[in-house]
Amino acid sequence: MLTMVQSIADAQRVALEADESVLLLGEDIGKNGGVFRATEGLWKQFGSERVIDTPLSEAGIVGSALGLAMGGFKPIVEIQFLSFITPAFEQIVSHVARMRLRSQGTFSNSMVIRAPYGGGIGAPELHSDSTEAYFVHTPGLRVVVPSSPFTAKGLLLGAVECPDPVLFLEPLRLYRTQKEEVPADHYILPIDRAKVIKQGEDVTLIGWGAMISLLKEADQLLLEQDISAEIIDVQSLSPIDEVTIFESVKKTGRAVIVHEAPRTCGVGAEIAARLSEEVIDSLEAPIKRVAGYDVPYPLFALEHAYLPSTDKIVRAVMELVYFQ
Amino acid sequence: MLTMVQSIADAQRVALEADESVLLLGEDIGKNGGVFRATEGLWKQFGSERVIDTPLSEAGIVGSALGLAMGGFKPIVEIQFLSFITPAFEQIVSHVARMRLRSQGTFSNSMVIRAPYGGGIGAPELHSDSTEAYFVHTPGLRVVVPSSPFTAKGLLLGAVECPDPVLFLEPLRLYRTQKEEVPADHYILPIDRAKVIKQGEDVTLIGWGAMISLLKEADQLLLEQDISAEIIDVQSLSPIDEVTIFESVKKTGRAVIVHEAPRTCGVGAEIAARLSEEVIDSLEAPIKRVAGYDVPYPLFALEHAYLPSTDKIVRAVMELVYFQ
Amino acid sequence: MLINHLLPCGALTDDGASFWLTLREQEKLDLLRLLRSVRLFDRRMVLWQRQGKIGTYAPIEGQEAAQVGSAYALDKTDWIFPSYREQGVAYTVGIPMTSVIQYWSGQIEGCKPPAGYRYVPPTVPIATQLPQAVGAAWAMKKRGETGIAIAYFGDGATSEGDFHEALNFASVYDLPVLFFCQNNGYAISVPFSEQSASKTVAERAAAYDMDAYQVDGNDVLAVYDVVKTARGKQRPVLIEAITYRTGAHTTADDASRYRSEEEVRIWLNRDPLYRYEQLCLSEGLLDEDELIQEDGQVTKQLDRAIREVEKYQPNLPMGLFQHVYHQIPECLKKQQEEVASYADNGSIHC
Amino acid sequence: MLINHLLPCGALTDDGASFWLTLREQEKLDLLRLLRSVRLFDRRMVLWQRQGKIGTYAPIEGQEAAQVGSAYALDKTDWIFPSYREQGVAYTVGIPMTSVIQYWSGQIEGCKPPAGYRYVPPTVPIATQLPQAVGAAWAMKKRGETGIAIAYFGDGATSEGDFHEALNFASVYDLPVLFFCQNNGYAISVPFSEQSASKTVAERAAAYDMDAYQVDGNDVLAVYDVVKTARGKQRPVLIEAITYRTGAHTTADDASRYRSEEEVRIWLNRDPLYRYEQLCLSEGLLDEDELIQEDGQVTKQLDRAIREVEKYQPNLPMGLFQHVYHQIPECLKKQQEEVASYADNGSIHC
Ligand SMILES: Cc1ncc(C[n+]2csc(CCOP(=O)(O)OP(=O)(O)O)c2C)c(N)n1
Ligand SMILES: Cc1ncc(C[n+]2csc(CCOP(=O)(O)OP(=O)(O)O)c2C)c(N)n1
Ligand SMILES: [Mg+2]
Ligand SMILES: [Mg+2]
Repeated sequence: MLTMVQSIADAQRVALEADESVLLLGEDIGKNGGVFRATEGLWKQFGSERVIDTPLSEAGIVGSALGLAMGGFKPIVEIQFLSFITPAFEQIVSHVARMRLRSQGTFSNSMVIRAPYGGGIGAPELHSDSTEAYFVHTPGLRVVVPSSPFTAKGLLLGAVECPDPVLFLEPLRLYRTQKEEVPADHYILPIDRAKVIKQGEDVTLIGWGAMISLLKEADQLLLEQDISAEIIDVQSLSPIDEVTIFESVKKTGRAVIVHEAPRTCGVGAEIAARLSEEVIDSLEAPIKRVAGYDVPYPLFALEHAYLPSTDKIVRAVMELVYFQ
Repeated sequence: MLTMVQSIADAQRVALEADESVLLLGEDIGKNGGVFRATEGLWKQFGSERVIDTPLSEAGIVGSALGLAMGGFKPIVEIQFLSFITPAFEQIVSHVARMRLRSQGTFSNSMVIRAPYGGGIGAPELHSDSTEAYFVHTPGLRVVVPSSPFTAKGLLLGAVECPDPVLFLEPLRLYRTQKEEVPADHYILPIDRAKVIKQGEDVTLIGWGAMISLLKEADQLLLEQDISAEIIDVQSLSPIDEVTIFESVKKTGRAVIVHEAPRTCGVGAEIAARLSEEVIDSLEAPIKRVAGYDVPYPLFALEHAYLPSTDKIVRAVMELVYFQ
Repeated sequence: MLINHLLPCGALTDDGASFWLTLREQEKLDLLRLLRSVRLFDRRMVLWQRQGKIGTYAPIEGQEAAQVGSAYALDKTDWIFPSYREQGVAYTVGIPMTSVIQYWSGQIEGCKPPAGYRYVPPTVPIATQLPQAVGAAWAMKKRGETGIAIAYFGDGATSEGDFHEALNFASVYDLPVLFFCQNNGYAISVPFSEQSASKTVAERAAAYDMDAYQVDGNDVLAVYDVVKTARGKQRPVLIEAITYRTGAHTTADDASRYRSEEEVRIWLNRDPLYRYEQLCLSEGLLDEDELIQEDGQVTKQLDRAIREVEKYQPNLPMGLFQHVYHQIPECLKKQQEEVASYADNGSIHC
Repeated sequence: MLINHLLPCGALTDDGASFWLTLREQEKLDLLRLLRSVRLFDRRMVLWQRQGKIGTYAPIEGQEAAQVGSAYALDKTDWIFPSYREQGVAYTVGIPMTSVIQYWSGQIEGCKPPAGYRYVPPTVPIATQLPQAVGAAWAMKKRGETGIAIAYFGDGATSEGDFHEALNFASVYDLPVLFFCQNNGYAISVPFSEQSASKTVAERAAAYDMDAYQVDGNDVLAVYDVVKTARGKQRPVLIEAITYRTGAHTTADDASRYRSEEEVRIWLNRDPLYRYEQLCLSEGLLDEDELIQEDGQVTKQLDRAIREVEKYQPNLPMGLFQHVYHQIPECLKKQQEEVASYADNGSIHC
């Protein structure tokens, strides 16, 4: 039984064992085992040539990771919190995402950039932001988000195996909340597939990461009202598995998309837009988003008011079910 | 009669004359008058204390502009091309967008960041990208795009007057293509309003910046088919004037949104999402986006295939009009 | 060359002795009281964090002299750009303790500086405050004000691009900005020797044709002296204060994972408070009883402050929406109403 | 201390004379032919741009020695990270002219290096190639390869954060990377004196405990010598080559707006090609007729190359979608089909 953060450490251990070209780079990931212990024990086991404590320099880390990838290594980079990826933004959007294309397939840009993200744990300022949409809007990258210890390991190993650069976002809130059976050896989950985690008839609830547990709770409340919800864990935010979402919404006729990031231009907007283009004639009600408000993520005393909640989800579903 | 780039220079001249606290900062904006001449003549007129050639250092420019704003100045920053804003991304999203909030109204973050953007002029790599969605997804910023010499001056002066930070995006393709009567003195256009630039009945065409001329051309082609299009120039991408868009689509029942940025998580997604939430019962057809593909902006030999075109717009409209 | 006025045992160096002569008694006593109060405050914060009264906290124990000594040299009109670890600076310049506690309790109201202050909210993303301080200094210079901007940052911050861009700007435009680095030897777990191949932070100033000082950061007199001198130059100066945090990086950190007890012991023997107390006691400025009495008063103030903060009522919906823009935009009003409706029906509470 | 082997008049310095003795005749001739061909090529590019055959172009006239001299010292297994202004480097290491012309014609195919080359596509965002070169050098070091990565950049690039982060990384991990700065005095219109308060780029190396050389960038022998030496160190080295572009920043730039004719004239008198030709002619390596004959051959090749490029047929829809991901994802296939449909009906053409 592992927590998510343990399963992530385990995935990296397995990757380091399986493939000599795998390297870990990041701030405090070595001796300290990562500020969340996501690399616990790896520095000891693999040494400082493969598990590398870097200077405090995100552009340096990601830029040199790209050079290492071009030189045949497979870097797994840890960004300490997603907000601190911004100093590396130029390296990521102008280079990491494009090196394969620019070199017409000659140079590898294969790497995994891991970052804990999301709110709800009373963390300091700029430690809770969800900025996945910046990267989903950046062609050439993949963006993947696990929602459980088991999927975390399989998806992370899938990301390591993938020849494309993958931004792997780890919901902070799930790091230690749940323990699960996680196979000790190497296994891979596809990083381009959404998953229907519960079948239902009346409405499709769409989310990822930490929102999945919220959706499950909301589903319990909805059941009490005789509303049958289907739940989709999007998992692969980019490229997105739209077909799974379309199929579900065609069946239920209603969709509520839930995410922590600010509503405007979030990934929810994209899903709603695709639904409104592709399955509009199946819709029996508007498409609803339950998302962060269009304000910077608040200091934690107010985060409960900012974040999606079961209340908000249930209210949104009710509005759709009783829509006419 | 001024071109857009002349009207932008003129707006900055007027702003420098009207308000002593206005300062210009950027690379090559002084002696050279800007690589596009958007600051032509201003260094001569106002001197190097107010029209400041900076080192090649976007984080330095934007970070110190924020300090200047906090200290009571009103910086207008030129980023040479929108793609080169990424080194300043952290300063913009973590600080410029938040300083008012973080200091609870104590320190000003009022500044204008100007950047030429967009494709279609055969420019080198990374000189044609449209990344407005990154900033629309960043609460605390305003994002404004003019579509003509006249609106450019009025909106830019509106942005200068605004106490909030404004990203002012200047469509490169329009810099010199059109001349227009532009009043010599100070005038302001509201930076939070979309504009219906042509009334119509059958479909609403929604765009901004360089897309507006394309929409007008497409409208001519549609007229030949007896299709009456309403055209909306969004202008203010963030915060967006949704009401004007809703009103129009309620009337026409059909919407096509056109932008150069990659489709996924572009601003078009947000507009479609809002329509699908708020006016779905008025819709007679799916919401269509004609946008850049989900690939990095190509080197210019292929940009004609990447960009929205009248062909693509007309095809999208036809699909909506004949949708059943 | 490390500037040192006061040795770990509490004896003055020659330079220290001359500097001591220039100080008024009030200054001497202020420094002592500030050092003691800051330590009390910091320890209380750690305690409150353990008790669940505040959130994750970044302790400063060991760095008090660097913070008090530098901040004591500042003027009220100076711009101060702290990182997240500058509670000693805040205390010294007169930021209310309630504000500092509020900040660490996740209450944005704690970020608001008192009227007239140019004390910027703590900066979390490393090194980003440096270019901003450059801009604030530029604004002062342009207005002909005599004052400076000071940016506080750590040794780890020197590896970020913003450090370089800020120092370059400051030197190109010759701006009155002090770059005050508390080199406490670690960026969380990474020692400075793995952060940088240059042995000191101070030597980096040469790359910008900038003046620099390296000072014993546990020596409040030397720090005060150096910052006062640097401040007077009205030019860019890089200051490296060699110090050590004897506690963890934050209350979420376990420092024993990356450094030895022995190393910590060495630094405990260089304690900034002890040495200055020894000096003051031996100079007969105060006796132990007086010190203990004053501690009692400060402790009372601290307890009042935390009770104040604990009364916090979340300001909803306005706390989320106010000050994001200068006026709340139309689109955001709908969201504001939504929050209001949840606050009203009681489903959002604190 | 500026390293100089060959004076503007074509006379060797003492150091130059010793270095000259170490060169094989083939090397001497190669350098001459490369310098001449690169100049011809560059001038042709400017002409073709004026004729509308290629897009905006960044000329290198004046910087040929810095590019040819440095690139000639490289091995085929070295990683090369050029900026957008390295046509002389490309030519010297053997990148086909067609590729270079294609790049400047907006054809992505021009970015593909020939098999076995580690010549990275030109980097447009300033200084971003530096951390990447660090990574590539790191990969070599980890594999025990003897080779280096070289990053080419300009004086303006030294103000970007990436410059600092890259140099810091390289020195912390002691990696075999050469940071080769062509200081041509300007970043577009901004002179180096306004870019930086430090007088030279080379002196910045000290901040990273790194070796540095400052070399006359118009002196092909000195540049060749320095890069060869630096390459042998298998450690990070910063090289500043002092040079000048006698043309505009790009074909879209008007350099007369920001610099004087007099200044240009001074640098025309320091022409890198002239001085090396003088040397070779005086050493009797070649006569004028031979040179002219060879020019004719190169010109023919160039004309063949441009004709080749002009035959370009856009590769649609694949040119847009291929290589964005290792396989085209499902969602993108719809978009690909859309492009195909337009290409088929002829509404997308070239
Ligand atoms: C850009 C950025 N990257 C990473 C972090 C996470 N982080 C917080 S403190 C810290 C170490 C800072 O070290 P130093 O600059 O020496 O300051 P100290 O904490 O020692 O005072 C790190 C890596 C951050 N806040 N910002
Ligand atoms: C990050 C970034 N900012 C701005 C630009 C626009 N730009 C292109 S070249 C240039 C000047 C570069 O100067 P330098 O580094 O000296 O190189 P040179 O052109 O002189 O070879 C600028 C500002 C850019 N390409 N990238
Ligand atoms: Mg430190
Ligand atoms: Mg230059």
